[in-house]
Amino acid sequence: MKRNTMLTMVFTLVGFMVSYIPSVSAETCPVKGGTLVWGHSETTQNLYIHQTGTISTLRILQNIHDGLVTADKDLNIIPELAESYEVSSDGLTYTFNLREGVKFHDGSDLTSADVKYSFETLMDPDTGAVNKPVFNSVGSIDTPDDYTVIIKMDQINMPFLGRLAGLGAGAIIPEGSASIQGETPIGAGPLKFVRREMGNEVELERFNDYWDGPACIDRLIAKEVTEPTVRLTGLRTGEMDLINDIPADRIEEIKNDKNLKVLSWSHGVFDFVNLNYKHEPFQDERVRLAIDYMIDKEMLLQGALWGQGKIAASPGFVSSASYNKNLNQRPQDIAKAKALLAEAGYGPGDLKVVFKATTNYPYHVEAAQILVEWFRQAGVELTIEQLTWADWLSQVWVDKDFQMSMMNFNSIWEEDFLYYSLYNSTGGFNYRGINDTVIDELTEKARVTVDDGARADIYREVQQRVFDKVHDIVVWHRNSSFGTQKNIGGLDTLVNGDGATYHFHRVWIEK
Amino acid sequence: MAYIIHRLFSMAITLFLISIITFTVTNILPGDVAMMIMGTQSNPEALANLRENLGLNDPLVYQYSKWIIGMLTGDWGNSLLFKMPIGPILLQKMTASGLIVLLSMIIALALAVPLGVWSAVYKNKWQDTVSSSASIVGVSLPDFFWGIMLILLFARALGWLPSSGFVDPGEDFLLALKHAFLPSLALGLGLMAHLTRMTRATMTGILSQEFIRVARAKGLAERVVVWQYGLANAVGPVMTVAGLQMGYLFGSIIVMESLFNYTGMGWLTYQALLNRDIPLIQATVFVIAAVVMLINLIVDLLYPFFDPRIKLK
Amino acid sequence: MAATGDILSMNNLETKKPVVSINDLQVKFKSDGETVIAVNKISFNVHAGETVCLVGESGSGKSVTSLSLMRLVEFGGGEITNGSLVLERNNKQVKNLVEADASTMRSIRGNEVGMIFQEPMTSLNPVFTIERQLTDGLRLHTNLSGGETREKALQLLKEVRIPDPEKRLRQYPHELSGGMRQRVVIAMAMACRPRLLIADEPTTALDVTIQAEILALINRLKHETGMAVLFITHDMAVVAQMADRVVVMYRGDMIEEAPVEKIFSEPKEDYTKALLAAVPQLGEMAGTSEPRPLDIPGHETLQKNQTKNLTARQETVLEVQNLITRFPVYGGVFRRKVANVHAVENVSFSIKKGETMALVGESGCGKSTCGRSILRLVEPVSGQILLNNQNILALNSHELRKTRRDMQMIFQDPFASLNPYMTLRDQIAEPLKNFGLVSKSEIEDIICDMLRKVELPLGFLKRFPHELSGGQRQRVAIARAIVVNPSLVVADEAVSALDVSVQAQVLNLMMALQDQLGLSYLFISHDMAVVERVSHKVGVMYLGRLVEHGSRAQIFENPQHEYTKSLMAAVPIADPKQRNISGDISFKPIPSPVFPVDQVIESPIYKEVETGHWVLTNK
Amino acid sequence: MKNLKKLFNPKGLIGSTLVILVVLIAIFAPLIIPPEYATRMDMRARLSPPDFSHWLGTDQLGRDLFYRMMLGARTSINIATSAVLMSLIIGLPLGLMSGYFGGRVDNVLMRLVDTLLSFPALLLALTISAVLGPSMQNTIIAIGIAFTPYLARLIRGEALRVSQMPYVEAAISSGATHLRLIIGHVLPNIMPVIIVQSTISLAFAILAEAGLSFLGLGTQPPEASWGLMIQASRDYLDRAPWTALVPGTAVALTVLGLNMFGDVLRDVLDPRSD
Repeated sequence: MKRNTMLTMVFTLVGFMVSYIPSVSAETCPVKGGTLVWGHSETTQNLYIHQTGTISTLRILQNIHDGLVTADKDLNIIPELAESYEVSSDGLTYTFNLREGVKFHDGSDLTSADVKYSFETLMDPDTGAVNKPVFNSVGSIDTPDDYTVIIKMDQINMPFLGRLAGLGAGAIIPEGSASIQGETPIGAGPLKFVRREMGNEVELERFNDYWDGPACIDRLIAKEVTEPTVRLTGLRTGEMDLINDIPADRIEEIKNDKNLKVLSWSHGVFDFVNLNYKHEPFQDERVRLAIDYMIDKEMLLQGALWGQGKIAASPGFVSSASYNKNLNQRPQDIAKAKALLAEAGYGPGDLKVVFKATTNYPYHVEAAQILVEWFRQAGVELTIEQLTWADWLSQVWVDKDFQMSMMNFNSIWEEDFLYYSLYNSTGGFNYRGINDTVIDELTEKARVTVDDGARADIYREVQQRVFDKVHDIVVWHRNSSFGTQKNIGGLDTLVNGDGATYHFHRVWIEK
Repeated sequence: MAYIIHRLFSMAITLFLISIITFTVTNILPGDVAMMIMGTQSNPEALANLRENLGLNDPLVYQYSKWIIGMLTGDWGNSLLFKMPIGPILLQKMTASGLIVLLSMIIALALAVPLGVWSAVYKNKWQDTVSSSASIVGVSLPDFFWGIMLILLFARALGWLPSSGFVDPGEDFLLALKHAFLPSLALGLGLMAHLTRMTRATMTGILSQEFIRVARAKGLAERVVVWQYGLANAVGPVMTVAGLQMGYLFGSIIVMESLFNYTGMGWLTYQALLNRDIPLIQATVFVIAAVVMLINLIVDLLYPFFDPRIKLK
Repeated sequence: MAATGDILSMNNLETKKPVVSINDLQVKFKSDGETVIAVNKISFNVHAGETVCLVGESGSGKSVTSLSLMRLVEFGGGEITNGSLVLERNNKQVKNLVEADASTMRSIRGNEVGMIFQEPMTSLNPVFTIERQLTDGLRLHTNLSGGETREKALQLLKEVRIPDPEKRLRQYPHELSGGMRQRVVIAMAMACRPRLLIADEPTTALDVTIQAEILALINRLKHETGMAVLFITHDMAVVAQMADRVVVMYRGDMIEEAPVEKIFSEPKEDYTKALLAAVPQLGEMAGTSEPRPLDIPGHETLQKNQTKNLTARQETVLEVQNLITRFPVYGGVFRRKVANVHAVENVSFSIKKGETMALVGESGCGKSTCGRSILRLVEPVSGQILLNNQNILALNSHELRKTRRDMQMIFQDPFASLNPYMTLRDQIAEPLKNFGLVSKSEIEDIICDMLRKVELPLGFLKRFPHELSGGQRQRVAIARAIVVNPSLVVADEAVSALDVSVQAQVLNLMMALQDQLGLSYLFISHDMAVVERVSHKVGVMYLGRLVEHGSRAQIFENPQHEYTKSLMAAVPIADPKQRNISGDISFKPIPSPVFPVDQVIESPIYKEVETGHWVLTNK
Repeated sequence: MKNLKKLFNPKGLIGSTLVILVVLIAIFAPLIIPPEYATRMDMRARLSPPDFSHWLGTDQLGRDLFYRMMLGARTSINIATSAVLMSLIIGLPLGLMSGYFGGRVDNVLMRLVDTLLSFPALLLALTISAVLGPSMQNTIIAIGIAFTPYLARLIRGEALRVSQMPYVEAAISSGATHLRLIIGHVLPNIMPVIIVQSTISLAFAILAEAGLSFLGLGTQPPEASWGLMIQASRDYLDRAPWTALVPGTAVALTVLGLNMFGDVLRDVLDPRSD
């Protein structure tokens, strides 16, 4: 493979790769040391990064593990444990050159054997790895020497590198450590796992031999506090240095508190209202359109999230090149909705819809309650069924037994992962039963389109199609937030490009 | 001795029934364990694999015997949610909950016994009215309402005590007590009200008995008559009721621990239920039922120490 | 000896100051805002060495009077509103207890005035040892050391003649029999050598032999210490045995006060007369063969038509043969049957039409179980019961239900034997409806007729049981039993819970009904005097066995079995001239009727000592 | 009955007044107040404290807490009553049979009941409602089943006690059939206990409904129920305590009324107490 071919293929990526390394290395810690107490909004579960499917656990694990490649703030793919990589012109061979002198927390050196081990256990069906599909086209993994890994694909799969950079898919664990990862994860990341008191707190400490320079803080204690008001109290009393997920209605309050500061961003999480195609009335485009017209997205955002977000018509990351900026949400128009329903044969009171909302996202329940009012005005009777997360997953996600629902996705920035999974008729996340041949063709085509610009165009087209056909009603990109004490620095490095996971490497505490 | 063996034997049968009920109920729980493990980022192939690996496709009887043999041999399996052996988790969470259950029982008894006795001594006088009214109000308030009030008062308004969290008593006992105090107090107040009513009723009965008159006729002071002659007879019944209330306490901690973010058995059970972590649900439900039963057995076996009339036959 | 002692103390009466003097006592109770005067204008004295009996029926205020003396009445919600209670204290000073403060009262209670209560089963604290309960009074009132109080406690137990006193000190009350417990209570009351002993119905709950023991003990202690005794009782026979002087009370008022002989020989007040008339006296039926109604002043004595009964009493109504009823005792790891309570053991007897057969014995002897076994309210183990020649034990449940019409029961507790949620009309009508005996239109007539028969006003029909007095309830129970014209009525302690005057009325009613209807009674009772009065035939039960049975005259005038004799000897006679309670009496305690499963029980062998008079000869 | 006057002592008066008030509200509030008042939102008046336009303030969606409380009464009372009725329908025959007939059936039933009693009621209700899924009907079933063993045990004990009373033996002697004994004698005599216990169970059922809703497994929004209102208030406790205090007080007063009423009823229904 010739180097310049690669450059044309992944031009933008290489450019950032070069600029990335010095920028981080140049950065030093203004203050070193201290224990950072983080009020974490969720409970960590299985700590084996390749098995865990929840963002909450990844937020911790992303600090313990580094991947072969990663994504920067603007979602460009950059090397991490790999010093550089090359993709062959046919898109079938990936060569990674590993960084030398990288150490795992147990003191061992990172070699190509560890990479091979990590990926092969990941691909083993018995592992039950969530990211196994990322490796679906991988034919073989070769390690010609200690610092070179060659991955050969059976067929072209352009999203491979992007997927490898997200959700811990490319995380490398020491050879033979799979069995202990669940309880005592070991990686090559900036923080080292110390202990977990289940349901209570996780403690990490600085890994002094980290390849990119040791972290600023000595210790990170992530207290698992699911009750938002309790987290808030912890922050107020100084018991906690920073907390994520400030209750939406309290952000203004924290902003006005002179001892505290707020970090908030609106990329990473989008919410959409789902209509099930298996439910007969929703097969009619006019009904779907009518429902879109019933919803005042800005009002819904105010009601459910106290305005903490930005209304948007596309699920894509605004920062990504493929984002379709031309889409505008339909305004609320009850009269039009009524007319559309009448046209579809549903007079007032004819349509009765059950809305399954999960208590895992209380604001979905709030949103549903607001929808009930608008639907009533449009002559549709909406009833709510609250489901626990487990019930929602099994009923809506697996059994597709629902009429209407609402969901949010976070951190899915890789376009194939996002659009193919959600909208291709065979997509893994297509629980609405969307079957649109145009979208199927577009998403398949994107997989083998080598040119970035062309791929971005295709995905913009997909977004347009979803909007036109009202396959889903995307409502907003939700704000995520951190509340911190005034003396916490380096916050600009805290949130990863996916908008959902955090990196505490360069966060520091002023004395 | 034969009695104790008989009780243990009968306990074994009850435990067996408890295990069957637990197993049956958890197996008809809707929701897919494999799905829960993988979350939204899963795929059908991996799911099928996982189901097979978890033994979810085995016949129920086989699953049950595997489970019960595991429970008996100390292999309680792994939590699907936390990917950790269940035994140590339960031990840790049981300690945490044990602390608030015990503390709330102590608070409840320390308040209820004097109040109940006071009430019985001054039956139908204003002292009784005050104490009876307080206890009926106490019984009537939902315990999480107590919890909310206590959080508002002690944690928010006064800032004296932490409103949430759990600290391992092994690490810092005083801090652990501080964290356990509010949930215990909230639980204890509801329980206290119940026990006060019970103590009052028992003491009223005892104080109208002839031996109390005899004690007075001996010239003993009221203090001795009530607090020694009377109370010694109330210990048994009050302990029995307190034992029976353990069931109520272990139910209430589910709400209370969730409210106070106190990660004990109640929290664990709730998490397990929400996440359909079947092995964990089975273990927690089984352990709670077994512990409740065991506590009552212990109270029964201790009864002869409070009341020499009761012989264990 | 006792008689002379009494005369001695009587002689001293005029010269000595009374130990306690009650003047114009009035006590009020408040409940639900209403004030009730419990006793009013009570005045009497008790002298040293004298026993004053306070006698009256329930509600007469006799217990309130005694409790007032200890100022214990206040703990029950009472208040002394008038009068004085003057006690001569140990230091010879005189103190009006009504004005005494709490600490003075505490120094008097248990020290200068001791008290014994009715229920030995409940008057000891079940969770403290005997030693603790005996010594805490001593520690309070004396300045003895720990060792000395223990010595003193031991000495007290010896004084009240408790066997194994060292062992008893370590025991708990439930490990002692009723009689022993009452002795302990007496020892407690006597601990500080009180000047006055108040005994509030101390023997009412006890069996007759134990009653005799306790009464004798109290008498002995009185003579030994010369204390004054205020003895409260409802039982005229006990009064006759114990009293020097008698105070009769009725509904809170003092009716009459006189020396005991005078009360019995020439009562002044009508109430006293009625009370005495209503008490059957053991031995007064000597020489007669038929039951005789009690004399109730104001009621005409019912005349019995003897000839009619004699002819009627030919056919056998009930024949009981070798009846055995046992209750299993479970134990061990697997709750197997480890022993049996032998409640009824090989009992045989028969009752003829119009006849009353009485079963007597002390508590636990199996007399009630025997009666209930005959009605199959408990299932016997074996035996034969022939009611009108029909084998009751062979009936299936359907036939049994039909046959129950012929055998009815009257229970001891009239409060519990009537369904509190049914009107009297429904209670009496129930058997008629259940057996489908009569048409609906006839029911009302029959019920009215029944009510007349049991001498209740017709207006009672719509009432509920709680609106009736005990005697009235028992009349309803009788009406319910006889409304179906049964051949046999089992009356299980049917009058034991009633006051004597009411008891007399109910007994007379039962006898009158027997005359009218030709009923056969199985009359189960612990009261020998009542049995003597009402029965034709008597069986004495002991440990589940019939130890002796025969005609009333044979049993009462010529008792043969040891147990029958001791039972007779223990019964107090309602005549102060025949005092049989004196010195130290000690009867053999009744052994346990619990036997291992494999215990071999010998069949009873009876000897016929005279015609129809059978005595058990083996154990 | 003479006892009736006990209903008019202070405790009886407070208790019955509260109970009657709540029942009246449960029946008439939905007839007087348009049901949409409970769900009508006002985004400009979210979490507003009590004032003239909203007597008891508003919740996080600007819904009037006074109307929600009034209209929520029916939901809470409905669930509690149905659940207690259900546990009675199952528990009464079981307890009666077990206590009356005794023997093997009694042994087996009571062993089962004892086993069920080892499970804390709330845990049982929680598990059942997790099995059945959340809905008002399933909440009723869950609470109903969870309460059944308690009721069955109590009724069994009472039936056993009453069947040994002399008046039952007298009725046997009077030729009464089993049916007549159970219906005519045992049942009427355990009725007071059942009524009193049902009153107190009602109180517990209201608490249980609140507890289940608090954990998100009870009534479904936007339906107003007191438990659900308390649950919704959790996140706004320190900012808007009235959101918790309003439904909390409603629950407390209802339960208080039921408890006091039950206490007094116990005295009133006891024929021996006068």
